[in-house]
Amino acid sequence: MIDWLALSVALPLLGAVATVALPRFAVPLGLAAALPTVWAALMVMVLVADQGVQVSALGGWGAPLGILLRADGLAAALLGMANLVALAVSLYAPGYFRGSVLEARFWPLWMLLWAALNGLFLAGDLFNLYVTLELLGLAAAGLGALTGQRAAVEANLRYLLVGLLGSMTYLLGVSLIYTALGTLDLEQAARELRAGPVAWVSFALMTGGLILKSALFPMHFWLPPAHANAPAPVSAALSALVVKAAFYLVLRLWLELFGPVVGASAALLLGLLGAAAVIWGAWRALRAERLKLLAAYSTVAQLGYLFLFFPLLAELPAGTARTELLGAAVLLALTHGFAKASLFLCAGLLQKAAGHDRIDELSAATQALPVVTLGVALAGVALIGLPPSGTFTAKWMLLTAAIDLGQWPWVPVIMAGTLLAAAYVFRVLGHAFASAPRHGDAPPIDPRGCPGANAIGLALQLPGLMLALVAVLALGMTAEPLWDLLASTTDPSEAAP
Amino acid sequence: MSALLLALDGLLSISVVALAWATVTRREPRQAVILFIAFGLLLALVWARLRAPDVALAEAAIGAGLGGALMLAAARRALIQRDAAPSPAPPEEAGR
Amino acid sequence: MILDAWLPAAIVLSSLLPGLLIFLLREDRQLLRTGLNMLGALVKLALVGWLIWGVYEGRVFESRLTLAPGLDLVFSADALSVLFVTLSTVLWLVTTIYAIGYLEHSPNRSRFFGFFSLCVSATVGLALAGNLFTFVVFYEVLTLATYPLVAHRGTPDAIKGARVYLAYTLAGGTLLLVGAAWLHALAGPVTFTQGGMLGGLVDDHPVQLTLVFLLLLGGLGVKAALVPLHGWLPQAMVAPAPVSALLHAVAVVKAGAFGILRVVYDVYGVTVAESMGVLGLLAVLASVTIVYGSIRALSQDGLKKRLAYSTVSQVSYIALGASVFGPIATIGGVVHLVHQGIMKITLFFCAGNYAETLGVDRVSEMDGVGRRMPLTTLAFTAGALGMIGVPPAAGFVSKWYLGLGAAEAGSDWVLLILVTSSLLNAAYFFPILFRAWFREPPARWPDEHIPAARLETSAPLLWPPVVTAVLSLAAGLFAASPVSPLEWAELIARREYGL
Amino acid sequence: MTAHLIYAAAGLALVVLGAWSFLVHAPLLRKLVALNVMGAGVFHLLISVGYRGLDAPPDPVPHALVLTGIVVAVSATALAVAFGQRLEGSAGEQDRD
Amino acid sequence: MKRREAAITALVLVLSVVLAWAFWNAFSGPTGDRLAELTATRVPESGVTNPVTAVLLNFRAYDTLLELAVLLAAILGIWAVGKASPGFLPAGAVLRALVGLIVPLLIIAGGYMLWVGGHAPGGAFQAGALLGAAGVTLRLAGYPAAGLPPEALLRVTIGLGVLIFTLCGVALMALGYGFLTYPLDLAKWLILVIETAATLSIGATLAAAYLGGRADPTDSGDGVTR
Repeated sequence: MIDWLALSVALPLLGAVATVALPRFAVPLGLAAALPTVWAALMVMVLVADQGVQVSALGGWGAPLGILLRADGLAAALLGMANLVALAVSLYAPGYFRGSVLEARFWPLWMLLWAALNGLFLAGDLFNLYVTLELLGLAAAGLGALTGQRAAVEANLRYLLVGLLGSMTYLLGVSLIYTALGTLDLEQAARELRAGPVAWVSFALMTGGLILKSALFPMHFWLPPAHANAPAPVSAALSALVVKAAFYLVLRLWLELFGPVVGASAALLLGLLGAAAVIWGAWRALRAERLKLLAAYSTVAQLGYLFLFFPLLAELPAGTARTELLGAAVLLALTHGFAKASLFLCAGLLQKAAGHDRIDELSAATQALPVVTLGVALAGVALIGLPPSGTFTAKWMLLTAAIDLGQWPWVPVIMAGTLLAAAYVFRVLGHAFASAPRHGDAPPIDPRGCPGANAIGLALQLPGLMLALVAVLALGMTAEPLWDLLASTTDPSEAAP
Repeated sequence: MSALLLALDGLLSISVVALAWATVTRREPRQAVILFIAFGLLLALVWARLRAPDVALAEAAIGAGLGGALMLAAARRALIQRDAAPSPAPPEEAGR
Repeated sequence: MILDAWLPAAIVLSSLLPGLLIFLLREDRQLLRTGLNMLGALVKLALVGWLIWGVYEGRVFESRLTLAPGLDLVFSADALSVLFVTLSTVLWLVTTIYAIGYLEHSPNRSRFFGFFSLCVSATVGLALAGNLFTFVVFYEVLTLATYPLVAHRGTPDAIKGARVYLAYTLAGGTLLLVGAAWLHALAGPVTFTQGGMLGGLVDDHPVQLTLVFLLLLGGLGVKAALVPLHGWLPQAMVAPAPVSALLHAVAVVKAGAFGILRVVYDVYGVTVAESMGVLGLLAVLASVTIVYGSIRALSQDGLKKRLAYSTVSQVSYIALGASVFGPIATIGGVVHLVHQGIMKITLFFCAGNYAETLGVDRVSEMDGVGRRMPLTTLAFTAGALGMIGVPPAAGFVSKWYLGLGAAEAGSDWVLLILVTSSLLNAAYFFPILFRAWFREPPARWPDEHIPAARLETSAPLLWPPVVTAVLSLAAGLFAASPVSPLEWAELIARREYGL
Repeated sequence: MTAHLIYAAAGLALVVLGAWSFLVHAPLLRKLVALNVMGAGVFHLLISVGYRGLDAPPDPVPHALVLTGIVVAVSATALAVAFGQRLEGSAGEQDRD
Repeated sequence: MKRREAAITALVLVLSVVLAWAFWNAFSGPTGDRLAELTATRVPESGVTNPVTAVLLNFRAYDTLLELAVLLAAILGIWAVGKASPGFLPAGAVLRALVGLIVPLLIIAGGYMLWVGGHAPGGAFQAGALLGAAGVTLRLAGYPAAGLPPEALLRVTIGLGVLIFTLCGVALMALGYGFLTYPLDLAKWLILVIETAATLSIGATLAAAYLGGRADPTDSGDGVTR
C-alpha cells in the first residue's frame, strides 16, 4: 500500500534532513528527493482524476481524533502546479548557485518549504494547516534571507513578523471553531458550522490572517521587498507558490467552510480589496526600476485578480456555472504560478548576465540571452492575459461572469489591470529590440558587452522557458481536463440539495 | 470552597493580565523581556491549576525559559551596542 | 471525412510551424530559412486551393478545440473567410519573396521571419475563425506578432512607433474583449452565422446590444484605422517596407476591416444592424475617415507616410460598404478588401524599392525615378491609378459598386464622399506620377545601394510589385469572369442578404 | 462551572493586549514580546477550553495543540531574533549590491 | 503618530468586544465535551497512558512531525543570516562552579522527563527543552560551543528527529500499516524511539538557536550571489 499523499510530504522532509546532514552532497541529494516528490504529487493528481477525492487517515484514527490528508480536484490541481514549478526551480538552482556558499544553505530550507507546500495543499485539518503555514512561513523567511544581505534580511524580518501575526490570528479563529464545534477536521466543521457570530468571527479571523500571508492589498506592503531581494529561485518559489498557498487556503475555507454561512458581503469585500490590488500593484510595477521588483509588484496585482472571483462565486448558486467559474479561478492561479516562476527564473539570469536588474539598462543582456528573453516575453503574455495563455481564457470567463451577473464595476478594473500589465511587460520587452540600427544614428548596443552571459548555459535557461511555455500553451490550449479534475472538488453546498 | 476557588481564579487571571500589561508597556527592552519571563512562569502556574501540567512544564522550559533567554540575549546585545556607540543606532523599525 | 476537420487548422499551422522552426535557426542558415519560408507559403497556398475547391463543392470544414467549458476555438470556412484567406495567402507568398530580397543582409533575420510567419498565421487564424472568441484570440495574437516587426530596426524611432502601435492596438483589443465577452454573456457562444445570429435578442436588450456594437467597433476600428483611432498607422511607418506591406495590405488593417464585416454581417446581421440604427454611425465614421485620410495624405512629403494616410482613407471604403444597406454596396465593400490589398501592397513594394535602391524616400526626391526604374514605376502607376479609381483598374470596380449601392439605398451623400475622395486621391497621386515620369532625374541619387545592371534593382525586389500590379489590373479587367474577386463578393452578398 | 470562562476571558485579554502592542510599538523586541504575549493568550484560551473542572479529566487535544504552538512560537522568535541581530550587526556597514 | 495609535487602540477595543461575543457564543454551544471523551476512550490503544503524549505522538503525530520540521527550518534560517556575536556577560566564578553541578542535573532530568512522558506529565519537548537549557547554561558559563557536538555531528543531530519520525512513518506504510500508523504492540517502543530522537534534536536545536551564528562548512561570511 503506497500512500502517495503522505509521501508527497514525507519525501521532501527526508530530502531536507539528508541535505542538512551532508551539505557537500546537497545537490545530488536534493535532486534525488525532488524527483520522487514530483512523482508522488503527480500520482496524487492522477488518482484524483481517476477515482475522485483521495483521503488518507494518518495514524489510522480518522477524524476527528486523527488527522486526515485529503486531495480533491482543487488540491490536486494546485499540488500538480506547485510540484512542476518546484521541479523547475530545483533543476535551475544548481546552475544558479554553482560555486556559491548559498548552495548548501538553499537545499534544506527549500525541501522544507516544498514539504510545507504539499502538506498545506493536502491538509484536511484546521490545526494541521496552522502548522504547515508556520513551516511555510519560516522556511520562506529563511530562504528569502539566504544571502544575508541587509535589505533581504530586513524585508524578511518584516515578512516573518507579519506572517506570525497572520498565523496567530488564524490560530485564534481555529480555537474559536474548536470551542464551538469540538472538531478540527475541515469537513466535519463544515457540516456543523451554522451562520452566526462564531461563523462570522472565525471567518474574519482566519481569512484575515491568511490575507496577511497572501499579501492582498492593503496587506501587501511586505511582499515586494521580500520577493525582490531574494535569490532568483527563491523569489520564484515565494511569488509563484507561497502566496498562492495562502490564497488557496482562503478559497478552500471559503468554499467549504464559510461560503455557505457568511453571506455575500464578505465576498464583496474580498473583491473590492482584490480590485484595489489589481490597480495598485500594476501601477507600482509600472513604476518599478528593477526587474525583480516589477515582478514582485505584479504578483500583488495578479493576486488581486484571484480575489475578484469571490463576489462572483458568492452570487452563483451551486452547479455547473459555479464550477466553471471556479475552474477559471484555478486556471488563473495555475497560469500565474507558472508564469511568475518563469519570470523570476529568467530575471535571475538577466541579472546574472548584466550584473544588475535595472530595467533601463538591460538591453545588452536581453539580446545576449534570446532564450531567456523569449521566456520573459511568454511569461509576460501570460501575466497580461493575452491569448493563447491560460490567463486569457480565465479572464474571458471572469468578464463573462461579471457581466452576466450584472457586477459591472469589475469590468473596468480588469481592463485597466490588463492595460497596465501590458505597459509594464512591454517596458521590459522593448529593450530586447533596441539594437544597432541599419539606418539612423542610435548608439549600437553590442550583445557581447555582457560578459556574464557566456557563463549561462542552455540548461540553466530551459527551466524558465519551459514554465512559460506551460503557462502560455499548455494551460492556454489544453486546459479543459482541469474542469473534469475540479468536478471532484468538495463543495458541500453542492452535495446538499 | 467553590467561591474561594473562583476568587483565586479571578485573582490569578487579573494578575496574568496585569503582568502582561506591564510587559507590553515597558519601554526598556531588557526589563520588558524579564517581565515577559515572569509572565510566562505565572502562566505556567495557572496552566498547572487548569490541569495541564505537560503544557505548564513546556511553557516554563521553552516559552518563558528559552524564548525569554533568547530575547534577553538580544536585549543585552542591543544594550551593549547602544553603550558602545555614542550616537544612537537607528531604531529597529520592524513594522511598517 | 476526417481530413475536412483538419484542413482549417492545417492552413493555420502551415505558416506557424515553419515560423517556430525559423526562430531556432542561426543567422547564417540563410538557405534553410528561405526554404522553410517558401515551403510554408507554398504549402499554405496548396491547402487554400484545396479549401476553395472544397467550399465550392459545398463541403463543410471545421476544426474545433475546446479550451474551457463553453469556450471553443473554432476554425471554419465560409465564403467571406475564403476570400480573406486567399488574399493573405497569395500576398504573403509575394511579400515573403520581397522580404527575403529586402532583408537578407540585415541583422536578426531569424527573429524577423519567425515573427513574420506568426503574423500571417494569426491573420489566417482570424480569417478562419468560426466564432467571435476565436476571432478575438487571433486578433490579439496578431497584435503581439506584429509588435516585434514594427520594432525590428531597434532605433529609438522604431521602438517608439512600436510602442504607439501596441498602446493603440492593445487598448482596442481590450475594448473588443469586453464587447465580445459581453455579447457572450448575453447570447452564449457567438458563432459567425450568415445573416446574423442574434435573432430576437435585439428586442430584449436593444441598449446593451448597441453598446456592445460600439465596443466592438471601437476595438476593430483601431486596427482598421478609423479616425480618430488611426494614430498608430503613420507612426508605424518606421518599420521595414515588407512590414508596411503586411500592416497595410495583408494583415493588420485588413484584420480590422474584416472584423467589421464579420460583426455587421455575421454577428448582428445587416438587417438587424440597419434596424438598430448603428449602420448610420459606421457610415459617418467611415466617411470622415475617407476624407480626413485623403486630406492628410496631400501634405505628406514622406512617400510612405503619404501612402499610410492613403491607407487610412482607402480601408474605410470597406467599412463604408458595410454601412450602406443593400447588397450592391456590400459587394463594393467586400471586393475592396481584396482590391485595396493588391493595390496598396504594390505601392508599398515600390516605395521600398525606391528607398532600397536609390535611397529615395520622399516625394520631393522622386524626380525622374521613372527613367531609372521604369518597371517599378509602371507598377506604382498601376497601383496609383487603381487607387484613384480610373477605369478599368480594380479600384474603379469597388467605387462603382459602392456608388451604385449608395444610390440604390438612397444615400446620395455617399456619392459626394466618393467623388471628393477620388479627387483628393488624384491630387496626391498625380504629382508623384508627374515627377516620376516627366521630371529630369538628378545627377546623383540620395543613397544608391543597388547599381543598375541588367535589372533596375535586385530580382526579389523587382518581381513582387510587378506581379501584384498585374494582379490588380487583372482584377479590374476581368471583373466579370467567374473566378474574379467580384464574383466571389457577389456570392457573399447574396448569402448575407439571403437572396 | 465558570472558571474556564474567567480564564478564557483572560486569554482574550492577552490576545488583544499583544495585538495592540504589536501594532503600536515599533522596536523589534517589543514586537516580539507582543507576539509572544498574543500567542500566550491564544494558548491560554485553548487551555481553558480544555479545562473541564476539578473532577473531570481535561481535554488533552487542546493541550497537545498548545504544546505544538509553544515550540512553533519559540522557533519563530529565535529566527526573528537572529534576523534582528544581523541587522544590528550591519547597522553602519555598507551593503553590497 | 498619536492619532494612529488612538485609531489602533479603538480598533483593538472593538475587536475585543467582537471576540468576547463570539467566544461567549462558542462556549455556550452544545459541544461541551469536544474531543475529551473520545480521546479518553482511545488512549489505551495508543501505546501510552499519558493522554497528551497519546495525542502528540500518536493521534496527531503528523502535527508533531511538522512541528519538528518548523524547528529545523528555524535553525537553518538562523544559520543562514549571520555569525554569532557575544550576547552575554562573562560569567563569574560562582556560576562556573555551579555549572558543573547544574548541567549534569539538567541532562538527567531531561532523560527522566523523556522516559516518564509515556504515563505522566513530560515528554520529548520538555526533555529537549531541559537539554537545551543545559546548553544555554554552558554557553553562559563561557563555553563557546555550549557543549554542542562538532559541526558534522550537529547537522545530523538537528535533523535526527524529523529523520527518525519520517522513516518510521514511511516504514510503517511500506509494511502495510499506513503512514504513522503504529501497530498496538509496537506503539510504545516506536513512540519512545521517536521521542528519543526528537529530544536530542530539540535540545541541540534550541541550544544552537541560542548560540545563533552559522554552522556552515564553507562559510566565508559573504553571501553574494555570483
